[in-house]
Amino acid sequence: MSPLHGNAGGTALGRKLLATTAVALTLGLAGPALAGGSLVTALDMGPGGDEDARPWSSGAGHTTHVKQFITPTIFNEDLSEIVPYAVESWASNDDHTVWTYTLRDGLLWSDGTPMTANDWAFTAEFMTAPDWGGDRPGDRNLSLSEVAGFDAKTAGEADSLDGIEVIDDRTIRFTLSAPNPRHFASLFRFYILPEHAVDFEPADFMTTDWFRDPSRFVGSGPFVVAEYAPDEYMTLAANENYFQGRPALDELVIRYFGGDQTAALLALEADDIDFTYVTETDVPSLEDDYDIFSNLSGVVVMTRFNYNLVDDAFSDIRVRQAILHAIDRDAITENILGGTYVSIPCPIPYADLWPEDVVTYGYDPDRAASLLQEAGVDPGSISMEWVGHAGYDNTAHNSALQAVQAYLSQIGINDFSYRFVDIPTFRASYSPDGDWQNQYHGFGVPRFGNDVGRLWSNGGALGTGVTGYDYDADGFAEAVAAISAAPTIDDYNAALGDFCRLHAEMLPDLQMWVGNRFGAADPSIENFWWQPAPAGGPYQDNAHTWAVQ
Amino acid sequence: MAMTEVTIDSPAKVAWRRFRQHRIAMVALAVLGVIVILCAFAPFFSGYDPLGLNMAAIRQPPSADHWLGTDTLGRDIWTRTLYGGRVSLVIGLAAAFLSTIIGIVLGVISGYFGKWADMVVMRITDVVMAFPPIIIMLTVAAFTGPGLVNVIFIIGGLRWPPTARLVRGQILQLRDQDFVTAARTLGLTNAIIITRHMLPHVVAPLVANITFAVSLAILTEAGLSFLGLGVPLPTPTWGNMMEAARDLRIMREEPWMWIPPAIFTLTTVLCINFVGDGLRDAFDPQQLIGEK
Amino acid sequence: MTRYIIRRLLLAIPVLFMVTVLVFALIELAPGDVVDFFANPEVMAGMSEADLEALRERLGLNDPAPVRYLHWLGGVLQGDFGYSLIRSEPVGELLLRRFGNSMMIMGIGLFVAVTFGISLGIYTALRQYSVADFTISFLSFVGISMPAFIAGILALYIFSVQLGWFPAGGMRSPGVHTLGDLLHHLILPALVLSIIHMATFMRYTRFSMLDVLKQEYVVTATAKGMPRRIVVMRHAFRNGLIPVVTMIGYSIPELVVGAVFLETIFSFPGMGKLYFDSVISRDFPVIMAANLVIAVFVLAANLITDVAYAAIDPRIRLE
Amino acid sequence: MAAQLLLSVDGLTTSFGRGPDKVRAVADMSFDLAEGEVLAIVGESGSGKSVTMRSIMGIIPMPPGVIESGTAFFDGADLLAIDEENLRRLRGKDIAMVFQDAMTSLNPVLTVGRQITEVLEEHLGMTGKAARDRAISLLDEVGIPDAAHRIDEYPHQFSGGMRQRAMIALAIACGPRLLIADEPTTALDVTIQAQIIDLVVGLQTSHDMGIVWISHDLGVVARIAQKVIVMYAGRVVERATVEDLFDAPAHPYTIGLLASLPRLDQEPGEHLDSIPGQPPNASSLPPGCAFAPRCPLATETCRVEVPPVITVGDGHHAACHRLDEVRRREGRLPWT
Repeated sequence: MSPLHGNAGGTALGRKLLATTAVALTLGLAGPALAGGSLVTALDMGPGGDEDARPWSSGAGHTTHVKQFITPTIFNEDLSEIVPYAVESWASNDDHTVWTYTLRDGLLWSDGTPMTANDWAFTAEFMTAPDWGGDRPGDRNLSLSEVAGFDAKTAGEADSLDGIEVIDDRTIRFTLSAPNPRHFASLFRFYILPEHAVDFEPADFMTTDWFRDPSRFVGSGPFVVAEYAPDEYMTLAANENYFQGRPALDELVIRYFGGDQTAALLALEADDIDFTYVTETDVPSLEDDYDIFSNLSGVVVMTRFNYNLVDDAFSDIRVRQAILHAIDRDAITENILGGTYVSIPCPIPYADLWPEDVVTYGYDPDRAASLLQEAGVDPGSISMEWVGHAGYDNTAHNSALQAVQAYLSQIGINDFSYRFVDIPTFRASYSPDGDWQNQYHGFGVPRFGNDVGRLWSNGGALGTGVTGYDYDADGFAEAVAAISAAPTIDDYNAALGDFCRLHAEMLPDLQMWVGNRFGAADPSIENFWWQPAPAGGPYQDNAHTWAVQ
Repeated sequence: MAMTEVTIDSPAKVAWRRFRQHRIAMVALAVLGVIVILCAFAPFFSGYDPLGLNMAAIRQPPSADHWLGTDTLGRDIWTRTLYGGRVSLVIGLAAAFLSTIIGIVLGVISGYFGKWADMVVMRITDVVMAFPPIIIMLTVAAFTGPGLVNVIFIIGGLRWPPTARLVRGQILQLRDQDFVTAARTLGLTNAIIITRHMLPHVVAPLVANITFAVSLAILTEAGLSFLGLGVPLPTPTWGNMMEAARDLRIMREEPWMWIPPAIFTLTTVLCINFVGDGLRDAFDPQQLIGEK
Repeated sequence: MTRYIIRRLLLAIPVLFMVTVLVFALIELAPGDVVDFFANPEVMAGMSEADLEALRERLGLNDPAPVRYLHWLGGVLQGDFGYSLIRSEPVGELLLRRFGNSMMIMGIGLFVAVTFGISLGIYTALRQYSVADFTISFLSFVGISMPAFIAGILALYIFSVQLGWFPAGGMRSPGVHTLGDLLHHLILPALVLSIIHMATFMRYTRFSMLDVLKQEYVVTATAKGMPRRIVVMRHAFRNGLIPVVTMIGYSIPELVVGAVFLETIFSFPGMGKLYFDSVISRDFPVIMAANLVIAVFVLAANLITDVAYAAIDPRIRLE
Repeated sequence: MAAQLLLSVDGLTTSFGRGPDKVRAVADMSFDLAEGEVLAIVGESGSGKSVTMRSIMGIIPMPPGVIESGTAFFDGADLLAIDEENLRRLRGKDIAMVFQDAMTSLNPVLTVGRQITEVLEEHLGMTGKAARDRAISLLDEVGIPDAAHRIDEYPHQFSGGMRQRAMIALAIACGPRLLIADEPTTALDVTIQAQIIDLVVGLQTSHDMGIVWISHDLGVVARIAQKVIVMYAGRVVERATVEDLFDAPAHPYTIGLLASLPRLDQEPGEHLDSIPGQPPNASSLPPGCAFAPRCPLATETCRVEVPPVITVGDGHHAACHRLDEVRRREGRLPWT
């Protein structure tokens, strides 16, 4: 685990803070790990969490899912790479279209039944049933859309997936519809379900209470469901048959707070719970009493203003450059965002990937004014109306936006307003016919994973396929294609660098800053590990080693 | 044998004379006056720009040059509280006034005229009461967008049921009493009967109602910003300044950011209440007759 | 009287029907739909517009509004409220549980608010403009001058974090199912709730008592040598009940509407939070069902209040 | 044959408010009442007659009301001094009061029966059926038809006369020894007024009650009272037996009152004298005799000195400097 490798650069304070967390961790109190005991946490609190989810559906809440089910591969501890988990090894043919995976030996389900490749195949068939009831197919698409026959199966034209073949109890072969040099990197959310215990139909996926009913639930992760009190908590009991050994804890309780971070923080300080996600502004006052966890490698939250490029006011690049020059992003990240954010030149949040010659736009109001003059645009005529969703309606982002407002009014752009709305309104504020308002939002981009395309799409972040860009400059589509097809990690990083340079020059949207997300844990917990993984992970948090004194 | 000169004072004059004897109400009126003046003429009482960014003075506790300290953007809290008062007082009083007027009109219609009028008005009240405000505010917000006038109409337009039911309850009680029948026999028009004879009796609960309507309006405005409807930042209001306390760090380590607007809101509501107390006594019909 | 009640009950049916139509219209008018909620930028990975369209189709959201409404209505008439689209739980069960929680906390809160509010209202009315009157009024107003959310945070910070007397939010300690533990969780939120509502009842009672204490029949009661307690309660207070009953009637629906901000900060799974979450996620089966129940409570509360008027004051005739 | 003394009031002074706007409603009021005797207190409204008896009953609102001085002995106890609890036990039991307008003096939301039975329960410890039957018989006694049903009706369902009768039934419920009637018939028309007066007279003899009848109607006083007190601006101006008062009124104000009474033996259209001016404003009483501004015989001393109480005959007193002048003019005064 290389603590500082690939960490976001930027301001000294940002770096210092990240360094301290690393140090606090490596020390780790030496006391013997006592077996037994119960740990109460708010594991699924925060933007990456989803308190009511079940695997394969909500696109979040993976910290809890991975406690119940194991996946073929998984992010490592600091999310710098995807490593084997349920599988022992894998091999692919030379054009990366056929992948063969071998499960570890002796894997058991929580009820003692052996886990075999058949369970894996069963899960694949189950999730691609045409009438599969899941509400958010994100994870399913991530895990299975590349498999040959996926479209036919999901459309109901075929009754089984061509691309899946069980060789023997521990071996399974995937045939892809297109080459993917890192297919193993698409399986980190493939929660394998027990074929012998799943007693509900794919259509009832969202309505069954199988995932919460201790009498029917069978899992493979370190814990199993022991009690579920909707909207209150879920109690997980140790799984004797977990392949990495019985967890030290007897019980892991995940308490729900309806998504309110202040409520969870109060519970932490009242010692009712031992861990929760905390907002960046709370970190300074928590540092001395709690262990602060934050992302060490793939820094998480990238925040940006999306332009509506159809609106001709922004079509001239000089206007966009002027706006960026007018805002002192370093002052904002340093003072207002409490030093846990750093400003970024392009939508790649990893400083080590920024090329030396990337164009940066430092704070230079005079330059901004002259650019506007050059473009013949009267600053007073520019109207910027930003819409953000309520996830960012907190002190930090509100203050940062008001600071941007103040800076822009200094160069004459006074017509600037912003408001936070609920997610459907936020999404409805984007309409394909182009009259949408500009958006202020952030999202986590995992360093790896096939949705790198999202890096440059906007339009309410509709993901691949739909871009708000009517920006016809060439070079973007090719740059993204190069990223996903990069065979080795160095090619991958280089491709990201090129994309970053191109983006900084074209400025299709206004990159603001990237910040970290934080968790605070009671020092009494041993071997505890938490990462604000982009969209919740999952990652190796070695939950079986967690222990309370 | 001089005849003692006896002049009959108009009710308003009598009321004002009796109101003046009401120490607490006079003090409350004075304090309210001070608050209104402070907010209305804020520029005279503070040199700072309520919206200006001041990187050098971020999150400063109260000091000589910033009496009440500064907020997360280095803006002076004393200034923002005054400017915020402008918005909050306008919203509070206007929304309260609007909801009270609607409430009185509908309450009187259903209480006095009864039968069909009562049935229709009360069923409308039922329907409005059956909607938690959030769903109406959300939909209206989508069409009207944020802004002071919209906020006033939304808060005012949703808070009238209690007033209506209150006025109706009182009117029902008064409608069949002798003095009302007597007034009818004198051929007085319904309008006069209602305004001159019945409404004074309703002043007491109405005053309580207005006091709440004002404080509720001031606080609801803050809640609306959560739906993207409230007065948009950076314009300060007492409501959105108090909301800063949602951030635990501000709540416990930087209280000077949210306590001043809370104190102003509390004082305003208290003053309105005691002025209302004084008004109620001053205009109390019983009191006038009682002076045998 | 019974004829009046029956007529009111019959009238309730069209009103309830209208409420459901209006709620449905409001949800339709609100921008975006439940599928948009799923497309939350935070968790957008791997979903395409085609997936969203497929989901919209499966949930029947592409059918014209009247068809969807009648489909929902048909279900309700057979007692099937459908499934919450967000929480993958039958709406009936979900509402039953959340209503129960709200009834518990709001019930205790309102009960304390009513009893203390009324008794303090009478107490301050009997001592108008005394020091007691001023201090009690001042304290009661502190309650309504602060957003509920901030009051909740302060209460939690002082009594749970600093003093540790109460658990920090939640309804139960995980795994513990005793009444004592439940009550231990209820006290603080219910107390904050009652403080916020107490001012209302106190002011209305005080105002109407001040009105009534001047009446001749109160003098008569004293002249009859009745003890002060009976003079105040049976003669004065009973005549001042109308505004007080109106306010109590108005707060009955709050039993089921819940208090969204308090429930949020106390992470108490009540109706307020559920309704709020359902509205911002356009989870229309839950919104429709919740509004129906709230409407029933409102109609019942208003009917009870009107009947109470006639019971309290014989001069009021229900026609 | 001095009858047993029931009530003896001496030097009663009651005022309202404090400081500059203090109002002296009753000043230095003294009188006695024997058992079985009817004393009438007469005066224009605002003369303090009602405040006098309410002070004795202890039912004036304090503050703003204040009993500055005086004693009121009843059964050997000074009503103005005993503690509230003992005074309360007397009220409604030994001393009862009837008010002017039963419409506002009866509790609108309680049945008439309940308002009677609560007194019986409180003072006589009667409960349930016994109290109800007693209440029905009381309503019968005061002449309310079909009492068994009317007992469960509310005051607004009674006519003016019936309400007044109910009020009286309420007062005599516990057989009081002193009944204070505060203008009980003023709100009624003449025919009902006569019935109520006969009722009260009948009850007085059957229950052997002492009655203090407050009124501004000299006609009523003539029919019912044995002794009369005339009050003006909070003070007693004349005290006499009813015969002496009507035959030989001593005080100019009494003469003025009598002169303004229409008499049966007068020709229609004959001019009636009336007292010029208005009753004084209690908060700004002139020094000396309060009646001076309106008194045709007023002199400088009247305007400066408060007239002493002078005995004019047996049990006949008047407070006036000009009594000789009145006698000289044989009661005919130049009112115009």
